[in-house]
Amino acid sequence: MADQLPNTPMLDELEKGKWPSFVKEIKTAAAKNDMSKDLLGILEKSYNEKIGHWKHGGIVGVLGYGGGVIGRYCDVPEEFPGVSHFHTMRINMPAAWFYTSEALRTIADIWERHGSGLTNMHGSTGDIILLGTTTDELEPTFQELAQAGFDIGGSGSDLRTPSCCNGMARCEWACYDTMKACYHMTMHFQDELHRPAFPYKYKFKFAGCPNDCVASIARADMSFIGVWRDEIQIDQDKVKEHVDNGVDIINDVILRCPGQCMHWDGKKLEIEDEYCRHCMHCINVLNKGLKPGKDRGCMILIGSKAPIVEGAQLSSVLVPFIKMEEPYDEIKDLVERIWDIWCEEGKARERVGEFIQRVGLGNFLEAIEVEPLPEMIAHPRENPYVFYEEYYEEGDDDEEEEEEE
Amino acid sequence: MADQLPNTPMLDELEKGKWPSFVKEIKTAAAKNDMSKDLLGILEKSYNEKIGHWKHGGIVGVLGYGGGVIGRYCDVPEEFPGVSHFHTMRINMPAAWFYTSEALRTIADIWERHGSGLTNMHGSTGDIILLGTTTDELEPTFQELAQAGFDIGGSGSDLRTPSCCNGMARCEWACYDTMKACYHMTMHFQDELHRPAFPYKYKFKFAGCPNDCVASIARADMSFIGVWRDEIQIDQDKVKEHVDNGVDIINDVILRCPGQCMHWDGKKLEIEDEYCRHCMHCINVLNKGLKPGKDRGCMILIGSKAPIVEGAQLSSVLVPFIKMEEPYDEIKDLVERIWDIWCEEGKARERVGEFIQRVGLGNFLEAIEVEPLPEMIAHPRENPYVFYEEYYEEGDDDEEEEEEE
Amino acid sequence: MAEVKQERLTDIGPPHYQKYLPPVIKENYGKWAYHELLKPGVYVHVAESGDKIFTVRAASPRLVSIDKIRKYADLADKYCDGYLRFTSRNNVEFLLTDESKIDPLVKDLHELGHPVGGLGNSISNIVHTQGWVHCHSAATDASGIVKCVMDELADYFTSMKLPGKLRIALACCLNMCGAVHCSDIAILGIHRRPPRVFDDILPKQCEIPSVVASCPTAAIRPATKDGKKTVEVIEENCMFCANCYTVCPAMPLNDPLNDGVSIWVGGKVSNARHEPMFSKLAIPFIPNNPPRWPEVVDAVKNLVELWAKNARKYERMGEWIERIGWPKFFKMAGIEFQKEHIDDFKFAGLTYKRSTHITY
Amino acid sequence: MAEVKQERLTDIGPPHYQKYLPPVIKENYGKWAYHELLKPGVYVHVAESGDKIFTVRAASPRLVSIDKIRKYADLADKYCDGYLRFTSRNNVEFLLTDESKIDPLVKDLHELGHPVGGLGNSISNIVHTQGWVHCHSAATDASGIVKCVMDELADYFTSMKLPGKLRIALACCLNMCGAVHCSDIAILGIHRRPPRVFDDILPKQCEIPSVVASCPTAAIRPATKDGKKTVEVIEENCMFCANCYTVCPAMPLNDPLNDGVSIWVGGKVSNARHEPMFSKLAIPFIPNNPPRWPEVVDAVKNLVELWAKNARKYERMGEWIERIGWPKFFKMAGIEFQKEHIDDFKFAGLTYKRSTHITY
Ligand code: SRM
Ligand code: SRM
Ligand code: SRM
Ligand code: SRM
Ligand code: SF4
Ligand code: SF4
Ligand code: SF4
Ligand code: SF4
Ligand code: SF4
Ligand code: SF4
Ligand code: SF4
Ligand code: SF4
Repeated sequence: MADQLPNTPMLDELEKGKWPSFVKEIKTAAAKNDMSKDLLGILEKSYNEKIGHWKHGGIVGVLGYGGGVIGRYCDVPEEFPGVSHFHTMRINMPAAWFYTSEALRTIADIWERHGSGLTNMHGSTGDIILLGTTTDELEPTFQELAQAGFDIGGSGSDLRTPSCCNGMARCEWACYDTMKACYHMTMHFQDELHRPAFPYKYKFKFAGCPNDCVASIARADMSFIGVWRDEIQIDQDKVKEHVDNGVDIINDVILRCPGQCMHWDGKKLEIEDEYCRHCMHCINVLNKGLKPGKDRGCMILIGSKAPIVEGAQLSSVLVPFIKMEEPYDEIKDLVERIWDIWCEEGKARERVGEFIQRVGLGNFLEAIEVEPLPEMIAHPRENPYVFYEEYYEEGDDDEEEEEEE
Repeated sequence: MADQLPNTPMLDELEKGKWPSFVKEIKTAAAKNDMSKDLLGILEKSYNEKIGHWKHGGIVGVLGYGGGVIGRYCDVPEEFPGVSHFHTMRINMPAAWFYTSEALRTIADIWERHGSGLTNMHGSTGDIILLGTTTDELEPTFQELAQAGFDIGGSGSDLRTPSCCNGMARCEWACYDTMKACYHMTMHFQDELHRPAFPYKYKFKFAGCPNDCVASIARADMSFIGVWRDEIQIDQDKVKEHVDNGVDIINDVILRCPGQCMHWDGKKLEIEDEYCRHCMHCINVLNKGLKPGKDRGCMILIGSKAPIVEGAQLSSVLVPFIKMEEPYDEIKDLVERIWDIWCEEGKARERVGEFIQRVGLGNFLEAIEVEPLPEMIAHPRENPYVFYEEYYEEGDDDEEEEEEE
Repeated sequence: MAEVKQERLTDIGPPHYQKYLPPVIKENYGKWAYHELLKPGVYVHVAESGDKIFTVRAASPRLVSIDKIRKYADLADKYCDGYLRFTSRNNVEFLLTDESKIDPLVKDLHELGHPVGGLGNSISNIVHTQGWVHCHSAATDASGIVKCVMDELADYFTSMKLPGKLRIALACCLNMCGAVHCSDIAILGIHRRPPRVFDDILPKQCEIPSVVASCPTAAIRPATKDGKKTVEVIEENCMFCANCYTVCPAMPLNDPLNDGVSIWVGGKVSNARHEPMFSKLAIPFIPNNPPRWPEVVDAVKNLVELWAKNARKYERMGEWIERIGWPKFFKMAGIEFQKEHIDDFKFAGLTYKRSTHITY
Repeated sequence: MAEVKQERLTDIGPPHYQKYLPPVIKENYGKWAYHELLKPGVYVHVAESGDKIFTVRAASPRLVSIDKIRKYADLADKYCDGYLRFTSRNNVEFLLTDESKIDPLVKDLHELGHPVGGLGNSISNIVHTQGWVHCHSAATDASGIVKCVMDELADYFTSMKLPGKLRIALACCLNMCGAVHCSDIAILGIHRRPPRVFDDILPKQCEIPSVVASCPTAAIRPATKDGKKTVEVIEENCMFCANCYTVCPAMPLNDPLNDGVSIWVGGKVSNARHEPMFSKLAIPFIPNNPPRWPEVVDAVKNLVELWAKNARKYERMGEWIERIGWPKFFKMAGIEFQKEHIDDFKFAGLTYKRSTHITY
């Protein structure tokens, strides 16, 4: 295939240094693959000209799916024909990115046959990103992957590939089974994932505790964060051990507790759990002595997203606590009620968080039939502009309230 | 004059109880004055009907002034002719509400002759409120007061009566002379105070330190709050004395310091002044041991107001520190630059705080020729939506920046 | 009536700021060393020179007759060479140099019916507004509620047993004259019925474009009725701010059946410890119940006592709630959380709880 | 190319979540007792049963060739029965049960050029995006800057000497793929020139009403040029968000002279201690300077070291700055404060300093 690599004095500078080099990776692939060779060339051109050379537009994909492929074309196809088409495929990763060597080799082999030989392990949403191929190769790649047990992930206005932290697989703090929940919800909503029918994208992320190792609160339309609602489990001896081993419990734990609810008398740790903010800090630091409580479940938060267009949002509390048990019916119902109203009244390219801000959280809750709770807000309103929907009319019997239209 | 007081079973209930009764006050006045008698009657009516009986509208005032009188008429003049006109006059109080018995009697005597005999000592802006008279009495009242050394205060779209805490008169924490500054600025801007020419009202309030005993940060378009910029003065012996007398210095002082910059080793108090937030708390609690620093002046903040229409605002930092020295030229200049741009570009009924929010603090600062400073903000922007005003054009010599129109 | 003979004076401004100061203040102006709270309502300021000024602070209903003013003057003459002042919260302060006169003055004040207190960690006077006594816009009375609440809380004025200062304010409508929006407890009159439109007088008294523009929610639009130009109100878009009424007297919102009172908590003004904060909605609505508004009094008292019992020392209402969190506050206060509590105005998105920091 | 013979499969979803788990995990699933950081990049989780799993975490450039993937697979076979995973920040984790194999694995990884680390109080991998490698929207390259920054900061990856975790992220345009908006340090590609309008292709490729509607600042209006319907951009109203370009390929913003990088600080995601926070603007603009972006590298390094030197234990970047205040931060970092730092978007009013809580 590829004979000789292009001259890339700029990119060669990025082979130096302590960190593994993506340029070396491209060169490795380029040695065997013309697409990658032209990628190297076009990237060097970008480095020289300080501008990218990609164009979007044109819907490409596989039969029956509306998402999962990002179409890309370069704007200098004469110069770099190998990347005149250079689409990426998003492949739904296994939960929490666990693999066997065999699984990885299977993917590598398929991609060697059908694409550039380059990947992202993984994309920011979590997918396996197969980086660069032509329109013709999409369907064959898909079917080979499917036979090997892999399916395509989300893109466009659909449910995006859900992701989760490794939770119970390895972490002692997981308050629910993130991997199971993530897998289960992904399977249940396959149609929504593959066939875009929403006003805009919708993301699920599952984190086992408030440390939030998948950044769900910052980048998921629905963030499932594990939490407990009883007392933090304390093993006083082990706490003491931490202290004896040098933990500065006053300065590094007690004074950093946002609930201001911890007390240490030199021997015993006391926690006023009713004021605990479930921040995880004390558990993180005194990890042998403390554990989340026994009554565990998850908090569901809604609406986070990047800044386009109304400004970035973090997710906000929707369900303060819910048990996470198969078949998750209550959650599925809730999700569907949310999608119903958002699909009906959301504007095109309006994420659910923006939708809620536009219609008001109170009205949104009414529409999805969820009771308003003080846990959902940082604080009650500061302005006195309340929309009362009914008022008394003179002559009302017993001054009953009158529905206004 | 008044023969017999009306029957007021509702109001009579408000003569009971531990707190001094305003109803007794009205009755006292009503015993000698028909206006007050009818006020009693109309108020009883309101108590029965749960609704007020006042109307606004119609500009009333004294010759040459545009403000200082609030015109009021009742909506049942047949029933209560004594209050068919019932205007209030706002009289500019002496700085920090200091009086002599003689001054008070002078006011009382004038008001006995010309009005209802009822007052508010004082109104929420700080004025002496002479509560209720007719249009005809306005000018004579004004001139008698003027001969006695009093003038009318603000109302409408003018500079409102400035107010101040008692500062250096009695308080050891005053970082500048609030009463002098308040008086001086009031005198300097007499024209703006008496002749409304602004888009809306404009309030000055002067507080000697961040305790802000005139609530300037909540209700002044321009809040002048005293502050120091060097080290808090510490008398270690007196601090020790406080502790010996029972102050829990760790819990009640150190742990409540928002700068987290205080340290107590059981004997000596140390303050990292470079991180002090000038909150006053430690000085308040250890008032014999600590004092504001020696390099004193004031911080000027801008824009606070009640909620109508864009929501309430607190004032925000405009000048982090300025020495307060007669003749306050720098400040007067600043005030005028602000008024110029606000009068030119502010909308009707748009307070300066709303104006700043609308045009953007950065643009406002440019217009009034004040450098942007990090002290003016709680934090830098979180969104990436920056309006750059210029860009390079291809072919620019040396890639110089191009002014865009 | 007396005739004004002299030359007409204008723009003379207020009296000079030192005109009414007692000599001990003039001499020690700006040279005070420290102060001490001697007992409820009484404090002393000690100057660097060693001079002292004693202050006795007494309650006032603010709405006072000239008779009462003369009585204040008499007391000032009797005990302090005629020197007195009012505070920024409308209390009266007598300025003494002779310590031995404190107790007799306090006694006289008590006889006059004016409690002495409001200092230190206490509840001071309620800053308030006009209400039915003078304002056209009022959704409730001001002085009446203040009287009833302070009758109940007077003991917290005359003692210093609270965790910190507690500032109550009342405003009779959303214009919020006073610092109601930044009070530990705020009592706020609110309308709940959209403005009526007096079509006959409106065209005469108001400019239709300004009326339409005055509405922040675009609930008002021009209309023609019986051939006359007027406006109409889209009622479900109205949130009762009354801005239209301020601009146009022909659109009153006052309504006996729907007006009432809301209660707000957790605001503060001082910069001590926590930055200044706005008050937040606690109780959306309590109907007007004159003459003694018992439900309002109970609600305020409940809040005061809850805070007094649970706050740490120097924790203002808002600081306490911030520590324990709003869910706990609503639970402890026995207040039902409703849709109305959730902000839906301009900055609403920033009031949602965007973290897991909740309590159970 | 291989031919697909089997029945066409769709909607099979990802592999079952337990399919690739090592036996020790299956057996102790949900029954872990605690973990310990053994050394940089190596940690052990101990199950209630006493079983242990050792994890070795290695850096990755994320953009990897299939050759490299096969090498990972080889190492996994050699040291851990073929079991490995990737992390949410794109590092590779090898899952061992035999403690004695840790050091040989680390050695092999070093030979492969992959530092081991990123655990505990360290700098982990930079979450990043496509840049000039694949995205049409990029204002800068992604992988290139990441490489240069991590070359410089690698020692903070392979050690655990920082006050707390430090998370860096990079996004090549305002779409901010990744959690750039909540990172301790965020590197963000920005455009600074309004979109050009390709009038010839626009009418064919884009719906004019959607293009007009896409602009949050109403900077785009319909226009007719040479008789053809197109749009025009009111340049002074543009803040370069590129939303129009996302909606319409005929309006590119990419521009070699005006594109570049901005630096943001103080965001976090975890709920530990402080609630999650957005990153805030530190350095508004640094021009693109490939291949090694020295100014960006210096700026990031300066910020890391400033924080490392001054923060208290466990204080993330944003927590540290919140304690010392932004004025001090700007001073210590030697960054000039400019108009650009002041928010002027929707919630701008809430970012003004509304208290006296400043430092001098
Ligand atoms: C492997 C991984 C989860 C996964 O399923 O992939 C993971 C694993 C662990 N995290 Fe995490 N975190 C992982 C991403 C995150 C993220 C998300 C991110 O960085 O984008 C966060 C939020 C970061 C933020 O706030 O911006 C995160 C915030 C934490 C925290 C809270 C740190 C803090 O003080 O703010 C802890 C607690 C701690 O460090 O003690 C934690 C603790 C842990 C523990 C100790 C949990 C455990 O017992 O297994 C794990 C190893 C500790 C470590 O790395 O020091 N993990 N952790 C992720 C590794 C990413 C990497 O390669 O570096
Ligand atoms: C008399 C007084 C209340 C009192 O009982 O003390 C008062 C009374 C009125 N205020 Fe006020 N305001 C009074 C202090 C305030 C304050 C407090 C202050 O100045 O420190 C505020 C809040 C701070 C501020 O300026 O924002 C205040 C915020 C308002 C507003 C809302 C302004 C806003 O921008 O949100 C209005 C509405 C308006 O301006 O149209 C208003 C309007 C009114 C009017 C003029 C209503 C009207 O439209 O005619 C009231 C006349 C009542 C009457 O019958 O006399 N009043 N008003 C206070 C003035 C007395 C004095 O001069 O000393
Ligand atoms: C007389 C007065 C100023 C005036 O010129 O009129 C005044 C006088 C004093 N204030 Fe004040 N404050 C006065 C209104 C205020 C206000 C404004 C208000 O209430 O509307 C505030 C802001 C309240 C708020 O945050 O909502 C105020 C917040 C303070 C604070 C901070 C309290 C806190 O912890 O938040 C202190 C410090 C302290 O109490 O140690 C203070 C301290 C003081 C000192 C100790 C200052 C001194 O040495 O003279 C004075 C007496 C203490 C006391 O009352 O306990 N003063 N003080 C005002 C009396 C009003 C009244 O009758 O009750
Ligand atoms: C590939 C990936 C970046 C990467 O290098 O990892 C990516 C790439 C693109 N993103 Fe993204 N986003 C990727 C994760 C994200 C994330 C992170 C996440 O999902 O956790 C975010 C922030 C979270 C969020 O959803 O808000 C993100 C926020 C955006 C946005 C802004 C959305 C917003 O509401 O603000 C856009 C713009 C849009 O949707 O039109 C966008 C649009 C795009 C497009 C499709 C640009 C376009 O208009 O065509 C990019 C295609 C690039 C390419 O050439 O392949 N991408 N994008 C990530 C997906 C890989 C995967 O499936 O695993
Ligand atoms: S989010 Fe919590 S449960 Fe999940 S890996 Fe991180 S620390 Fe463990
Ligand atoms: S989890 Fe956080 S809030 Fe709860 S006790 Fe521990 S440190 Fe405090
Ligand atoms: S604001 Fe400060 S200087 Fe003025 S009276 Fe209050 S404590 Fe004293
Ligand atoms: S004034 Fe406030 S911030 Fe400064 S040292 Fe004292 S308590 Fe701390
Ligand atoms: S608060 Fe409203 S009703 Fe009360 S005095 Fe002010 S404007 Fe009038
Ligand atoms: S009360 Fe306010 S919201 Fe209602 S119509 Fe009038 S201006 Fe509009
Ligand atoms: S951040 Fe922007 S340029 Fe980078 S991959 Fe995402 S959409 Fe493309
Ligand atoms: S870049 Fe954004 S602001 Fe500029 S024209 Fe396009 S959509 Fe409007």
